[in-house]
Amino acid sequence: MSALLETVGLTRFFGSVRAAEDLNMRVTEGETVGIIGSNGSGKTTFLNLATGYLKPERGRILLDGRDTTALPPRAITRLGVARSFQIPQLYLGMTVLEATLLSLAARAGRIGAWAPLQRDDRIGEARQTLAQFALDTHAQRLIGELPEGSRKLLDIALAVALKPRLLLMDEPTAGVSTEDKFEVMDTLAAVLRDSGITTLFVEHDMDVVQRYSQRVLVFDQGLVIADGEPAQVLGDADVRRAVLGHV
Amino acid sequence: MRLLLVVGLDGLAYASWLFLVSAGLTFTYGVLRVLNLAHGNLYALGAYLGATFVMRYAATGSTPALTYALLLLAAVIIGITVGPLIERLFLRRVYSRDEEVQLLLTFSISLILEDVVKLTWGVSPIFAELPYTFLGRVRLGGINYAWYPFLLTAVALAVGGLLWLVVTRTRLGKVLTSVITDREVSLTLGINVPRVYTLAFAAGAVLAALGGALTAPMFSLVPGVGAEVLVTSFAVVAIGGLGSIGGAALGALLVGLARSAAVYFFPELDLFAIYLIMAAVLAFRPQGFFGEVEVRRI
Amino acid sequence: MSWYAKISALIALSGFCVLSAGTSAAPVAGAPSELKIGVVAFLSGPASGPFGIPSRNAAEVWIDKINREGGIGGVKVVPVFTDEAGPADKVVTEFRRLALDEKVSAVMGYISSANCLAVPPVADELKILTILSDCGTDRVFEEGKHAYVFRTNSHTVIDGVGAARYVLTIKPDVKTIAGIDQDYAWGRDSWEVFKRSMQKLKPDVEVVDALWPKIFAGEYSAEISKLLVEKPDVIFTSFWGGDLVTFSGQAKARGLLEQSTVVVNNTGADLKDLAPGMLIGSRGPNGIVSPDMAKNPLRKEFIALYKQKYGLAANDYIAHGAYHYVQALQGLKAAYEKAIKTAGRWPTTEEVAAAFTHSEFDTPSGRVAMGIGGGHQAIQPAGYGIIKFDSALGVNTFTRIEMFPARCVNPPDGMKSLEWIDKGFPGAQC
Amino acid sequence: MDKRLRAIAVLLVSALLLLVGVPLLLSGWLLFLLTVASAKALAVLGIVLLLRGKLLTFGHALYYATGAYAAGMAVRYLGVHEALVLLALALVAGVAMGALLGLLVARYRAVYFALLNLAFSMVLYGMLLKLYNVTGGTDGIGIGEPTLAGFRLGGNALRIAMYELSVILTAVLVYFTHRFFVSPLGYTLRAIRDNEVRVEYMGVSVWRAVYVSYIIAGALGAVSGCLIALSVGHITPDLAFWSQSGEFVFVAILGGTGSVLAPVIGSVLFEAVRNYAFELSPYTWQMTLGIVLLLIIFFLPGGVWSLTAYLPRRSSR
Repeated sequence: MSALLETVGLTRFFGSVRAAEDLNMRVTEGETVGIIGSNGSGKTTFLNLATGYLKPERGRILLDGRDTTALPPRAITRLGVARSFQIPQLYLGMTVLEATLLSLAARAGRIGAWAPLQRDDRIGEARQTLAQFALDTHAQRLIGELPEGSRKLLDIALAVALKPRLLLMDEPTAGVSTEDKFEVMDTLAAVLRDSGITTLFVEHDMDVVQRYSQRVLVFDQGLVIADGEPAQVLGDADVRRAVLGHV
Repeated sequence: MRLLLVVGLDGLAYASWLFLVSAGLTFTYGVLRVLNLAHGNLYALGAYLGATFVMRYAATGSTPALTYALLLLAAVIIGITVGPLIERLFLRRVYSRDEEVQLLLTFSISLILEDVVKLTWGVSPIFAELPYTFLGRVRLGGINYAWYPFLLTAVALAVGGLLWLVVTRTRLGKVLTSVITDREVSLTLGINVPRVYTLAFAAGAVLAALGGALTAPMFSLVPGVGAEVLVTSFAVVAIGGLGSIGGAALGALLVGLARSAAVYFFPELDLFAIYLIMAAVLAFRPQGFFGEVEVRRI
Repeated sequence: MSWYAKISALIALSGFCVLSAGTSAAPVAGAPSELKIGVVAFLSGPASGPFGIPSRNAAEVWIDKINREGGIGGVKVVPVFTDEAGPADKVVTEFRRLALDEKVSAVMGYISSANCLAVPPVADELKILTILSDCGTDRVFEEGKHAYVFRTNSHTVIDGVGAARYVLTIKPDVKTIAGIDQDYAWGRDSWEVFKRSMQKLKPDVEVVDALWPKIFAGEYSAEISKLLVEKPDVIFTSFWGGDLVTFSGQAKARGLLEQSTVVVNNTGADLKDLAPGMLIGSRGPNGIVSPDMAKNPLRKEFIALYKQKYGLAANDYIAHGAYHYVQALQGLKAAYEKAIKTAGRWPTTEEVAAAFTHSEFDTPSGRVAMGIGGGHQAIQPAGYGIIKFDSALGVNTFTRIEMFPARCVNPPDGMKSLEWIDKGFPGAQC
Repeated sequence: MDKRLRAIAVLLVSALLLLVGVPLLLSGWLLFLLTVASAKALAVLGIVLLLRGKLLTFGHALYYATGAYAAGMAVRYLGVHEALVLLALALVAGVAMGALLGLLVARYRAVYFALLNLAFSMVLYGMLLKLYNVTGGTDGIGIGEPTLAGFRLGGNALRIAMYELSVILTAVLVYFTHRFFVSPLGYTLRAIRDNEVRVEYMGVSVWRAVYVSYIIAGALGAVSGCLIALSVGHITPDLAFWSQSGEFVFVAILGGTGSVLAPVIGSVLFEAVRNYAFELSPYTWQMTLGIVLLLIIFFLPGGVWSLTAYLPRRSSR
């Protein structure tokens, strides 16, 4: 099966800090891949490289075999790669609905200056999307007034609204309380399964990765030190040491 | 050859002036990240007060040598009174608000100061040339130069050097740098950030007023000098990169030389020299020569 | 000078009380209770110091005098002072306010050439008698006809032609000339007239340079260096206000005045701030006190009144703008009185305009004739002199004063100024 | 349904009032005041539009003057006197200028954006002074009495016509701007205000959004300038001077950025106050502006418009 996302010899340093070195990995259509690693192991940097926010010093990024290394985030997004953020990147001055509508308009490539954003059909779809994330009750609220957990979900919802082929999530459960964690992930998993979106998510929480990913990549100081079945990978002592810093 | 010398000298003289009037603007921005649109008015205040001192003093007929001290005094007085007043009373309240609000605030202050000057000193030109004429002239490249502009060159070098020393060599400098690089962290380190801000703004004000005071003996003062100076010094600072003293120096030098060259070779371009350079620089290097671009952490 | 500001602001408010004093003769039939006129001058901005404020004050003392002597045709004159500062749209709005809201019978003033070009069309539209009082541009009547508009001071051509003729009397052997003028209309016009006049009057004169610093630039060291290098015999400038003061200061300090003769075509700055040795004209026979002027009773009276209200330096010098505004008032008064005589009752605006056309009247600057522009444009002699420090008075004054008769420095009626110059001043009577 | 009917009724009545009532009731100069105010409101609208994206410009007079001089040049060199043609030319000039400068300016934000525009407007100001033989320098250009849709009107008739023209044009462009605000691009501009990174991650070009918005704002400024040129009848470089830009910013903040109608209200308020207050004491005019601006910043951030929140309003907005 051909790779949806593939990186070849991806390398990026911040001064002396190694964020990625000779990083080779591939994600195939329909997979749900988790990336785990301690802080500073290069997880987020990898997402930034993959989406064109940062440029690698060496190596290439291939999307469906097409080289996207030189492209800016918006071009890569248009090619069907959406992304959510560790710290939600939202429009605090807008209502939840407006933000979602904007994502939909963007997906359709309809950023015009005349036809109104709030079209009935679009509103319908927006409400559906929000409903999937149990955010529909918040539709008319200002994003600035949302609780942290809902912001996190909305951040992902806005990405999903783009109907991407590949969704990259940066610590979807960061900032979510341990008890809600699995609830949130269940909601997500459901949505992603229904919409059949290939998913790559970064996590530092082993249980989450164990439970929601079919495959796990372990990052350590910019290197992939393990790649495989969650159960077997996460069982490995070296991995636990790398991720947790102890056995 | 001789022509080049003359062009160079005029350029240098003008550059020194440019640096003096723009150093304050870039310094304040460097620390507070607020562009002070009232900069030009602080300049005007310094100029008018300096001129008043000089003229009062000249009337007594005692040695002109002291007038230079008076100019400095005027600058300091304006800087340490008006500066902190603006920062404590107004700016302080809007640090948390959007950048455009901060701009609007300094804009409204500049409007007010504009009339304060007009009401205090009237509208007729004021000219305190004593410190200028007292230094007499020197013959360079076959023509007469007044010494005064080269005094400005010396002052400019002194000011630049002083700022550099303070920032790089002193404890205060370390404090400043830490406040600039990360406000929150500095707070946790127990640095009294609000005080640093007031100090920095006052320092910027003193520099602005000094630029004005030292200008008073060269140009006559008329209402509205402030606005002119603001635009000019912004151009200089933008070329060098907002917040960078070295940048201001480089910008001043470029503009100064360009303008004097224009006067000699394309008199019709005199007016635009400064803007042409700014447009050219920014087109290729948006953040100016020494300006740094901020990347959002995500 | 802040008391200038305070006083005039105060007077702007309490104008009525100041003026109500006055014994009025019996008004003619159909006369209004008062004659309201708008008086427009720069009360703020760079032009207010050298021009606006003195003009405004002069108008005020003179209206005061007119009212003391029974007003115009027995009717008290009530001025409405307004600020000329601001872009053209504000000035025009202001004119409309005076005409339509304040319902003034006439408007006088305007120092900026731009405003003197912007206002006339509106004046004609609203049929308001308008007297341009100080601006210089010769375009007003050479490029258009304006039934309701008059200018009681001569246009800037006399300043340029006068400068050229004066330079040749002082320095007949001049070989090279250069110009340094503010980069805007007044500067360009002034230089053009002077340059062409010189080239006509002394064809072998060579123009070595024309410098165009930005208006209000203040910084002229580069320009002065260049002039020092080029060493022209004569340097012409039309600087005024702060720029003139700065230039004269820097030029003096760097010995430019020792090397070249500098001639200024206007006295738009306080005389005490200007360097002795400069040739200077005062836009007509105004600030400069020439012998025949000293005899003029109106001038004596004006200086006395002005001195009494606002004080003066020992040389009794008053800025030219002030004289121009008094001229406007004298012209208006004369026109009204003439019209009243012919009509035998209070005249209509049209009748006043008719009386104004080609009229002549006495002013502190001598007799003024509405000689050209179809009788709408005044002609005056050009007065030039050299600034000299008078140790007796302890202030600057003038020496070697020359008056060039009106017919010598003005084109004949109907001929465009530059055309007249290029043709070699046909009909000039010097 | 009847709500729509009511809306239409309100619209008609207010239109009638503005276009017929006002000219009949108001004195000539108040009418002129309103003409100027509604014309300038368009330039202010441009500033408000940009502020949606947190883009503050201190050089919008650049476009104001561009429009005015486009008309002026056409009158002077092409002998065009038809108001509608002149307006069209001004619009084109404004768009062209915006499209050109936007290439550089649209990359900048905050301070740089504000002062780059200021610098450019000062360059235009300088050029208008310098190119004396082309632009008439500070003497400016006389526009003369324009024809309107081919009709040659004079005196009072022309004044009223000019009033109607600028009121109608302002109304139309205010409506267009409203459409812009509720369009995806309008929302994108608001999004840019909050988070440019996310906008890019929606697959939308931030630069393009800013660029287009900048051009629209420029066009508004140019039309405004042309209307002023037509109704005042004379244009000078002062139209491009920084204080003019400052005035626009002031009016924008005075009126508030909350609604497309705010600039109109702000503009009328400003012209009215200026023409009386200014005469009272020209010396403290700028100080008055400054103090008012301070008060607004600290006590009425939403501008005068935000006071409408206190008005009794019907459930429908």
